[in-house]
Amino acid sequence: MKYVDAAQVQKKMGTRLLANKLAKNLFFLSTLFGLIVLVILIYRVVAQSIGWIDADFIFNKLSTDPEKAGIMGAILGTLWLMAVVAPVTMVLGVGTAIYLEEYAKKSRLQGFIQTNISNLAGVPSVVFGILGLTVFARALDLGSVVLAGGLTMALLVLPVVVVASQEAIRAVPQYLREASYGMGATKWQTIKNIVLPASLPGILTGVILALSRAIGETAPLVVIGIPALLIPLPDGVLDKFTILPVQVYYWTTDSALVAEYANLAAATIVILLIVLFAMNSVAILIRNKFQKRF
Amino acid sequence: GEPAKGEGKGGNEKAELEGSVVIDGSGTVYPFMAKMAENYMTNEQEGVSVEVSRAGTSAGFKKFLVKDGTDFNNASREIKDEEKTEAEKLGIEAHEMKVALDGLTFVVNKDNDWADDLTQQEIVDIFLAEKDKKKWSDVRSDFPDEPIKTYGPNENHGTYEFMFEKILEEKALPEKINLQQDYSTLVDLVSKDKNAIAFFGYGYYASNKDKVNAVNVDFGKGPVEPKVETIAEDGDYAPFTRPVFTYLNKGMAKEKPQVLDYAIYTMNNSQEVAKETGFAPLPDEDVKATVEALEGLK
Amino acid sequence: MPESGTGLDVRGMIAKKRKSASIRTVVEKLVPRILFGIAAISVLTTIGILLTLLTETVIFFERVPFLDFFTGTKLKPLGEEAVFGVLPLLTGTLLSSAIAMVVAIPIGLMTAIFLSEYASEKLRRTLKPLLEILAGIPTIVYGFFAFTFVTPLLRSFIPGLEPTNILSPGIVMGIMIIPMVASLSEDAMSAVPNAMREGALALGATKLEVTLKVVVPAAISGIIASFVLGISRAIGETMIVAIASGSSKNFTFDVTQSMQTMTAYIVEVTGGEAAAGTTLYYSLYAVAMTLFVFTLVMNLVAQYISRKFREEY
Amino acid sequence: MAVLTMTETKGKLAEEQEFSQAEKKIVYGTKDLNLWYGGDQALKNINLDIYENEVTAIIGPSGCGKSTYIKTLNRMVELIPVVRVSGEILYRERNILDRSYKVEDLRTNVGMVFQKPNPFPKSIYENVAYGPKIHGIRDKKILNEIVEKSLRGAAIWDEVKDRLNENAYGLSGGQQQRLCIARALAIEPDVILMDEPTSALDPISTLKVEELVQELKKDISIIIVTHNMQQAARISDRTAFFLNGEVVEYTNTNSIFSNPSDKRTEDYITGRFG
Amino acid sequence: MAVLTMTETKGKLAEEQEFSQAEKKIVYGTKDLNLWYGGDQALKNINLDIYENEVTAIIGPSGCGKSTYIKTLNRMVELIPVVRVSGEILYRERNILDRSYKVEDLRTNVGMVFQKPNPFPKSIYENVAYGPKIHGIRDKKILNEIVEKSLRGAAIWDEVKDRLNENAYGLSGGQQQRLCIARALAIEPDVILMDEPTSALDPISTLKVEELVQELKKDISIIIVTHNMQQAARISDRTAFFLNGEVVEYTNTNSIFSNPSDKRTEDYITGRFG
Ligand SMILES: Nc1ncnc2c1ncn2[C@@H]1O[C@H](COP(=O)(O)OP(=O)(O)OP(=O)(O)O)[C@@H](O)[C@H]1O
Ligand SMILES: Nc1ncnc2c1ncn2[C@@H]1O[C@H](COP(=O)(O)OP(=O)(O)OP(=O)(O)O)[C@@H](O)[C@H]1O
Ligand SMILES: [Mg+2]
Ligand SMILES: [Mg+2]
Repeated sequence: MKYVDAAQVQKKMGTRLLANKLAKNLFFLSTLFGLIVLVILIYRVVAQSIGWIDADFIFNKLSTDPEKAGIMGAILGTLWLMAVVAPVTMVLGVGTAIYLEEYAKKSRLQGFIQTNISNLAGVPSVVFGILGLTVFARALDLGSVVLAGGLTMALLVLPVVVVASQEAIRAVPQYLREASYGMGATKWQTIKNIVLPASLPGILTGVILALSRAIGETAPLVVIGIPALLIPLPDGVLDKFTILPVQVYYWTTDSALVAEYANLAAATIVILLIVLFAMNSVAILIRNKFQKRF
Repeated sequence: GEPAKGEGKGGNEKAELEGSVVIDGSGTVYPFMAKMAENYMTNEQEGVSVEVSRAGTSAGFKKFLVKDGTDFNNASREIKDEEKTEAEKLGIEAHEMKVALDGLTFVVNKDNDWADDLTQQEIVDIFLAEKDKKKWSDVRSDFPDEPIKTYGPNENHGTYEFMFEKILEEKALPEKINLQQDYSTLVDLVSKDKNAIAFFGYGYYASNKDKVNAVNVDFGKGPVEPKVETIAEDGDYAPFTRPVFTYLNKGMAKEKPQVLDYAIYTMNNSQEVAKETGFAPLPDEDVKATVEALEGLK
Repeated sequence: MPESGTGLDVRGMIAKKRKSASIRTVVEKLVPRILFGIAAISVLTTIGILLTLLTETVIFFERVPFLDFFTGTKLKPLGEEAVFGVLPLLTGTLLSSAIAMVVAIPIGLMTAIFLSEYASEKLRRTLKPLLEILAGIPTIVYGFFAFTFVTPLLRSFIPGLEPTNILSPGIVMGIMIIPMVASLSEDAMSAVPNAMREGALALGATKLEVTLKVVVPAAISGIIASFVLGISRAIGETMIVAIASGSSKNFTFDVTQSMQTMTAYIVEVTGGEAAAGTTLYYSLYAVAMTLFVFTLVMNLVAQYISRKFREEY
Repeated sequence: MAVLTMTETKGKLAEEQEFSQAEKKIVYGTKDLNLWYGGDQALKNINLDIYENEVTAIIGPSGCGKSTYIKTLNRMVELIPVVRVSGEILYRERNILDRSYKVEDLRTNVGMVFQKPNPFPKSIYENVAYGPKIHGIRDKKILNEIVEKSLRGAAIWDEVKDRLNENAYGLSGGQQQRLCIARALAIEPDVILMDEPTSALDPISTLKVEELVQELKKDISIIIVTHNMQQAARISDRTAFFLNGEVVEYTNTNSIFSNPSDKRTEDYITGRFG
Repeated sequence: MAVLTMTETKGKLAEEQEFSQAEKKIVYGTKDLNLWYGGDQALKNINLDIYENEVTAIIGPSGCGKSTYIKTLNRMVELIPVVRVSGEILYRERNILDRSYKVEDLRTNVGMVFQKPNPFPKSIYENVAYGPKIHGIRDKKILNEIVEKSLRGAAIWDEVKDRLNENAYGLSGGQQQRLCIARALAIEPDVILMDEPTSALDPISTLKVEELVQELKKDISIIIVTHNMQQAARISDRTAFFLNGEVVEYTNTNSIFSNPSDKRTEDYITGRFG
């Protein structure tokens, strides 16, 4: 006895294929939506910044005069901030990842730390700002300097590096470890000589992404009280500093006093986006280059 | 070397100073102080580095009231008792310097052709009324029958505190007033809304005269236009005038000649810079008295 | 042993080295401890956040009764009769997050489906990084985008819309979260073994049927987890709402109105005029604590869901 | 040398077919089929006819193109973007490689069972009902009947009838594989393709599936890929030996194992490589 | 030609073993070895002696415990956290399952070659130099000599000598596997364990590895797991047949294939299952 009626199936086929086609277009449009917004957003910012980005703008110090004002301070501040965030998150992130993946594997402790890291990733950045303000700026009496901001940001982006490093370490095939152990290598020798070199691209990708997150964050630094202002160019981690998004924030705020500040803010956004694109491209390049290696 | 004599504007023959002056505090005072600092570094003492930041009045006091804290704290309000107590505990003498005057200015849309002037009471009523209940026609019958939209800076700002404490006499603003963190937003909002009325410091109006109109206020003796001349402590706009300050750490002034020099420079140039940055200048005798007091610190 | 012409005796050399290799043993013991110390820092950070918030929150609740805070519909932090009710901030936060998710969930999920099921490998490789850019744009940029572009645009459809309101930042927040939802959902869907797709295709199913009836159900926990994480992100987002929703401490459910979120309140108060020691100052910590607990619960829920999902196949 | 063997094979095949052709209908005709993965050719000039109600086994060492070939029969290879195909595959006399041929139609008629059991993460019932449902059968009663019939057809009904609503992943590997067969049977296919269906199974499950295959061929045609020559010998009517993407030998199973005509076939069968 | 040589070797071996048992030294003695993965017992009461300078083959169907057993011989199983072991494994008369036995020492003496070639993602040179380096040999000249000698020993020197600094992943599968053997040889092991070393290789590479194994046994002992019975027959001196975690039969290779004493062995060898 036949239950499946071929004619019936045939009749329905047209509708089903049509539904599939329509859905495909809908899904595609959804994907486009985000991209269209991206284009509008960038177009608006770029249009507003036209005529304001030049060498002076990049190399000058801050000034109350919009014609003379430049963002060298914010650029240097951003670089100094990275100089703190990069090594600190790298050491903490990779160290934590190795511990979790290679030493504490499947233990209770691992579960606990892992949960903790996932939670930390979800803690709002303003709350990190409060931590930084209370612990680094006040309790450790660092003030609103690069080190305080950098340590705060390092903790903020730590989960990104930990998770990326864990993934990279996990992606190192077990057979490479076995091969190393099989030669009589100790655990640390195996990690140092085999696991870390092999997972380095993944780790670097994570670090770059973490850095680009750090230099785009405004809220925690505003909470810590990072001055965006008339200060000497920073030349060390104990100097006061500002970074690009904070500069954007204050310039926009002050545009009620001096209308041209809004254009400066747009110009700063463009520079910031260029930096972020560059960093993301590097991350993507690394990822693509080393993706299929084993 | 010998600390410079506060000769004022043209002290060319002064000894060269170096070192730094660190200033933090109110965002309201920031434009004034930033301009001042820039002028000082270009025209007066190239060797001195003046840092101006804007953590906010209170956050600024937190940096001021610590050992080796900031040299100056800008404030859009007077120092509070809690802060005085803290200062005493630390042995910090906070020397109050009134640097300029700010006039609370009420602004309306360019297309608003009815509310050229309002009485003080009308303004208070407008801002205390529950939204949706108040229409322009409720204020005066010849005004249009349109709802009033009220805007203002949020509790974060000294301006709000001044409005709330001094003008509304601590009667709570209705919840539905639209408060903003940024002045630029306020300007933008009023410039786009025919029925809007907002308040902020005179400087923000002065910079945006092309976008919004100011309301002349009648304090009982006829409408007064808010402008640099009327926003004096004894001027016609006085009820809506408030001083803005910077607090000097006396200990620092004694220790670091450049700090005192900068303080004196600030006072001597305050009138000019105030006008440039949207504040009203202090009367001459106030400037003089403050400068004298500062000279006494040497 | 293999005798080579060169007379190498590797085993002998190794044996000799091994005897003197006590440093190696020490290193081997030391390394895990050092690494444990490093791993502990993340835990310390959490403890640090908790302690920081808790000490000041306790003082706040000595002044403002716990119940008044959580049931109060009025937040008037200044003056003699200051009232601290967190509900206005809570509604602001929940409404903006809800709006964000109304945008992010359908678009994010459909994007994920497109990328994972329909797009060619090449197209996916171009689109995904582009979307990631969307996620990487500083939120402050989105804030101004919401205020200067989206709000005016919306006002041309919704005349009653306040110039600052919770709707527009909500939508923009949603746009910002799309890549997150899309990427996590896509991960979950890509984790569904191809064998299952093949199984369904081999029965004559169309791609849509495979997606909706096999892939999405199989990846549902991962997808839901991505939603929850998106919500948590929306709750914690600061600059967009700080800029585009105004600072009115309105207790309302009308999304066309200006309101404040918990995060925006924190930024406002830390940069503001509140002197240390005032109740207003402590309220900052109470609000931050509330926010922290909120996002913590969300994250735990997300983790619970996605852990369940891992056990499925 | 090789060419000679080829010709020989062809000759033999030709003879045989002369009389079987008349009674047995061809389900699938493959003509000059070539397939490339990017630049690598995985199938070379395949010519192969599959007969109705037979079990056709495809054997050959790893990587010789067995899976590729049967995945071409239901156009599953298309899922791999780099694939290019030339030649013709006639299914019931229509060229399925033709653009206008709807794959969904094809796959409704041609079921497939994979190397690793791949039930959906749904209940046993839903697994079997999936096919009928997507094809528009909604009637609960009919569905129930289809499920039962298919599970019986796959010789697993008795083992699962009391737990139809449990998740399919609770079944053993062998049961899962038979469930997958049931799932394929539910839409009453004309052909079932099987890619090493027993390679992940224990001996007893293997036996069950083998018996099932014997049973099924009464109604449908079955093409089975296997690496296990004994299995091919046990269950198939006809066997094709693939090597490096080519069909080295294709004839009835008995003769290929007792008397391979190609040296390479012999080498493979006697375990010289693979 | 090749077949002839093979058979010759075999005949000789069989004779030899009859009386050589007495003088051949035992490298590994396994006594009552049991192993559990969590609750599942994977090895049951294994008793097996491995002799010096012999190739010992371990055969059996998938999942019977072959890999588990040889991974126990260098304690690699320990990497799996749920593993529990009882019994004794004596290597050169010392019980390696003893807590005090340093696993690094053991693995320095006992090399391992895996099913899938697993060179490190480093240069060919670095791959071979890895072992000596971790054991503290830093002298560049000595390292060079070791690398050359080991690559020669693994019969791959001529193919790679001009590209020692290229990444090992550029080699073909068969070359990679020989590189892995070279890597194991570099620390001059006493025993080499091989887990299906040719299952991922083509016939020619397989042949090369097989020849290499024959060569190596002059100096060291080799234990090789294979699923290919012909391979076991070709290259091993002694064969153990595992089934469900037990040793069903263990004797010299000739007799196990020509005259299996257990019915299950026979079934397996003749392809009745597996
Ligand atoms: N997705 C793919 N992309 C590129 N090449 C492929 C792909 N799949 C298979 N191949 C190549 O095509 C050839 C035939 O592969 P196929 O899987 O058909 O072999 P098989 O006979 O089924 O082998 P096995 O017994 O290992 O399953 C091999 O050389 C393989 O490397
Ligand atoms: N990591 C593990 N955890 C749990 N069980 C395992 C693990 N590894 C192997 N087993 C189980 O132990 C038994 C023996 O496995 P083993 O890998 O030793 O078999 P094998 O003979 O090498 O098979 P194959 O020929 O497939 O490699 C199997 O039942 C297997 O499922
Ligand atoms: Mg295959
Ligand atoms: Mg194995």
